[in-house]
Amino acid sequence: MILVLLPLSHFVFSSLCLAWHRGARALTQVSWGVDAALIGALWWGVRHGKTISVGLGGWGRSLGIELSADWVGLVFALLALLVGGAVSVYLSRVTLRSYFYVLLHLLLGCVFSILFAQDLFNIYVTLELLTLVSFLLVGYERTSIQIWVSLKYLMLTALGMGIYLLGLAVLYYHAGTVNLSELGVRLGTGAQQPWVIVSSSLLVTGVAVKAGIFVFSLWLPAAHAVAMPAVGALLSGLVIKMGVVVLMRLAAVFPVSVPLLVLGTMTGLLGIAYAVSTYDLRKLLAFHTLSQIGYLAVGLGIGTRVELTGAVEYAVGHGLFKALLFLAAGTVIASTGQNDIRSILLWRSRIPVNARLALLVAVLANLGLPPFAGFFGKAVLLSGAESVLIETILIAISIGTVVSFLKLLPLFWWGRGPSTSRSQSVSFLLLSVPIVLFSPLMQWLLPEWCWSLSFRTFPAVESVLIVVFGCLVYRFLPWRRIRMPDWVFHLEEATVIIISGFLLVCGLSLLP
Amino acid sequence: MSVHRSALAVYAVVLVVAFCGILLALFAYHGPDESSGRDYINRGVGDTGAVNLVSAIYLNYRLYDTLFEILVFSVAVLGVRFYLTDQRASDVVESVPESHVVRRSADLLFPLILIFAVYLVVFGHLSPGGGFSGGAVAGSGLLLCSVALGAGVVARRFHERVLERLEWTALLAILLLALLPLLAGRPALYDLLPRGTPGRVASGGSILLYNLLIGFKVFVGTWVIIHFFIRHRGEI
Amino acid sequence: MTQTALLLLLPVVAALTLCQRRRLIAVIGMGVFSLLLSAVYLLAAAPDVAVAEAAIGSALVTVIYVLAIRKTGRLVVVGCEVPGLLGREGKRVVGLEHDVLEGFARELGLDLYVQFVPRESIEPALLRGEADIAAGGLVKGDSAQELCTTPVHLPTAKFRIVMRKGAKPLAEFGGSRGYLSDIVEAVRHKQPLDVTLDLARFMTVSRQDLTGYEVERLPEESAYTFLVNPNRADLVSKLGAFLGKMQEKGELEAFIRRHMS
Amino acid sequence: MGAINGVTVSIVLFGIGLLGLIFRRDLVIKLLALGLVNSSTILCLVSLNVRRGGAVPILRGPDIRHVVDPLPQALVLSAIVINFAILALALVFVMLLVERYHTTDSRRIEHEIDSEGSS
Repeated sequence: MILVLLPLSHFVFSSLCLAWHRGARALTQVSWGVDAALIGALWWGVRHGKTISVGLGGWGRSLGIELSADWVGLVFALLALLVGGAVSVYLSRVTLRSYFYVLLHLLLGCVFSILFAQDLFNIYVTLELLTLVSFLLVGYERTSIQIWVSLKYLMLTALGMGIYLLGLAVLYYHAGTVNLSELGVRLGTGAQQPWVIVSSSLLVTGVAVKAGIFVFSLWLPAAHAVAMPAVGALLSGLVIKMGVVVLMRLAAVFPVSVPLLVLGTMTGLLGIAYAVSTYDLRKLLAFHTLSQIGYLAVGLGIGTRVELTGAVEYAVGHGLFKALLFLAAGTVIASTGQNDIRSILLWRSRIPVNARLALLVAVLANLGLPPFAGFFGKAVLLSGAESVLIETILIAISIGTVVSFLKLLPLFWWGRGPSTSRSQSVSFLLLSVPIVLFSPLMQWLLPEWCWSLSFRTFPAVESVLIVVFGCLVYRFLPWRRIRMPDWVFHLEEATVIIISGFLLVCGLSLLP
Repeated sequence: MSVHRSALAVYAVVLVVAFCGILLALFAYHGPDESSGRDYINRGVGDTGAVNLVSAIYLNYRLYDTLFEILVFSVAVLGVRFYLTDQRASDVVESVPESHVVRRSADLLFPLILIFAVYLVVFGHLSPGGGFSGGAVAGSGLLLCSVALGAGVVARRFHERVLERLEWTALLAILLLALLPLLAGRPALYDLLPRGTPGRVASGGSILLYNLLIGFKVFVGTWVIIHFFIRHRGEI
Repeated sequence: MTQTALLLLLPVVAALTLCQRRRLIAVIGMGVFSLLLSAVYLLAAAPDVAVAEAAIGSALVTVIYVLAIRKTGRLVVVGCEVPGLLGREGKRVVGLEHDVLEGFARELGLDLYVQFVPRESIEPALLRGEADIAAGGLVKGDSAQELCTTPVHLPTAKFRIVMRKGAKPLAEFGGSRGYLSDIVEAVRHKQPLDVTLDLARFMTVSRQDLTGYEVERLPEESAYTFLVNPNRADLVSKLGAFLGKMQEKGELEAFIRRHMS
Repeated sequence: MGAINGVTVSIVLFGIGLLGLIFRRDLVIKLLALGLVNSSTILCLVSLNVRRGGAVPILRGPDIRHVVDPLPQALVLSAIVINFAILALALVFVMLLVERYHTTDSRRIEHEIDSEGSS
């Protein structure tokens, strides 16, 4: 019952917002309360590692659509609750049309629906709705660049979804089902037939366009950077993670670990290379999202229980601090009127104290320092890496993260700033508190076995060493001279790259 | 630069050919013989009461997908309305009505189209058709009407605020109808109505009800989309 | 048999459609493609899909494409502002050349869209393909690059404004092309001047006080022309034919008299 | 079933659509190509389990042996509507872009936007 109510209540609220323009804000608050209650009930249902599932309309999984939830769904639902709440509080002083709230509710409804989806076609439909909603949100202010970027986003993701549907067709032709758990049963183990490889490559390619895997999601940096800060927070914190969740579901069934490992590595390193070479604050954050998605993809690619736990923890943590980063960056940009980090530094006395603190918390969490949110996920991911190569890759991405964020260091000076807005402080707090108190929160939410994994190792020293090493690299690397090509982001080239990405995935799946 | 371009072009062609080649090779390889979907064929009519198995799946077994699809359509309507209003504050420009013959034929044709649309909607569970097709047909019929009578006339008859209200009411009704079984202690999206005798109009449980609501909603939505495209242009 | 024939037809229609240069034809081709597709669905035992494809895929999609591309079908004109030829009155664009081009655009089934730019960026705009036609009192030989010019001209008289003492050389004002605002500024400050102007520009300048200047009407006539985007060379003959037709009907004289008297 | 069936034709159509998407720079034609790509996946799904002489999935008589699989057809109905929605919104955005840049050439728009961003 909860699994249906979570998405559908948001859709009901969105149509109510459409009906009652002036009450949109109040309705959003009510729906937040409803969500909190429902997620509480969900927590009660899935505690101790239980799974709840429901066949919609009373049909079984072979006839109808199945929804199911376990602790993964729970923690992501909590992420959605926090990010959605923070964004709506952040915007409470801004005059927005009710249209925005309609879209916000639709977005949250889609997110909840994807978390519980077990059916590949249902995932397709939901992803399409999510695409359209985020497309409209990116273009909300109607500046030319927003319109162009969101059009590009729509066209590339529509192509991706076409590829996904083709994969679904291949799959249905051979397996006769679109339900993931049935599919797992039918595929059995060690299925290396050609159709499995082709269909899984098609599905992964389609989802990767949405999920922020670098060679596929070439729309992402621009879209996240030019959208309103609140929208950027939603996209980077939530929407991208939904692609990752779907990738996780696919990786549980299909033999796609090698492609995910390679793609993850590429995404991580290229994302960092671009992040290091840009000076635009929001572009930096967007590229940085890409690199962290690479981190997650590597975790999904290894696919052991430890790695999956680590990936989920890191995805949730990253959702929290990336949303916070985007919101704080929005305040910084609004108060200084500058996009470029170098010009922001000139006007840094204008930045309110709360934004500075929020940025500091988010950046520390991003660097993976204890006790912030980023640390636990990274620690588990590192502890689960069994081969030296993968460990090296993960550490390299972490170091790159440090290097790309050191540009922001001069922002954190101690001094008085202008007065702060209360609603923004509340919204920053809503995200910062779970970031700081990540470990007790997870202890409370996760089943015991997951949690014991998280505490198996505690490489706090390691994470500090990474930061120190990153500072050294930043100091001595000629990173100012790094220029990355821009043409890959153009529409035609991006299309070509997506198709080549499919061939890459296909080829990599053939490897043992 | 041009070298880069032409190299890219050659690469793209090779790529697409390889892509198609892989898929074609895959499908040339012999697929499974057993036919899927036998479950639906064997028990579909008994389960849902609808003779048309496609609408049985569409509006009963997999109603959840259809809800999302309706939402996608609503989002499209919403987006078109949002981005095409207050671009240019032109109200509907009275286009010159067409000649007498055209107008007469539109007068004749529109009721026919409407009857066809209603047939598609009402008999959706018995024969091909359904809410979406019916609604789209009716909406396109209204376009024909506005070509003949002038967009202003039609726009006055279907007022914008009213349209908006009708649209969200239909959406809300569909969503609440889907959630209603929860009150009866059933799983959500469960079909509460009796199945009836398959083959009759009054059969198939709630499928007819959903078809009517969807048809209405799509009709209104289609007209809103077309209306805004016309208004943005200023004429037809 | 029918099915195979239809299936073979599909890629052909699709490829031809996507190769079209004109958008309207491509859109209609896509509508035809959708109809064929829906026939294929009907033969493939999928009547529901066939109905949906026919109603949505071919009817509705084609309708909104047509509505949208009529919107994007425009004749874009760039030009510098020359009152009487191509000027602004409030938000409206008025003038002789505007009226002529408006008629031309209507004949082509396009919307006229006029963009005012400084004189020096007219040619780059044409060369970049941002506009189809350039106007605003251009004369033959005006363009440095090889841009198409229309064969028929709009004839008017030519004037020369001179202030003798220490006249600046012609070139500083761009010769007969003249940067109109510079000349007006010069006249307002009574600076020495020696320029040859066409009628429209002369009318603008003569709104200033011309005492102290010598004005003489030159014997030869000046003729305005339109520059055409080299990629749209088809417009040259069309515009020529259109102007010829106007001249025949005597509309052109009426326009010139209305705007130039 | 020969080499020419719905599935193979749909894959060829997918390829044609991709080429259009890559090589045509007019945004309207790009959208047409995108529509072609999406229609071809629909054709692929519909023709998957169709054998010669398959019966329509509307059960009027007792003979249900040759009835084709109704599930892909039901899925495809959603996909058609989704494609329409995408197209309508994309066209609105193309119209807005044309209003600002007076061109539907994707490269030129991209160029303009890049130069706006850098200045």
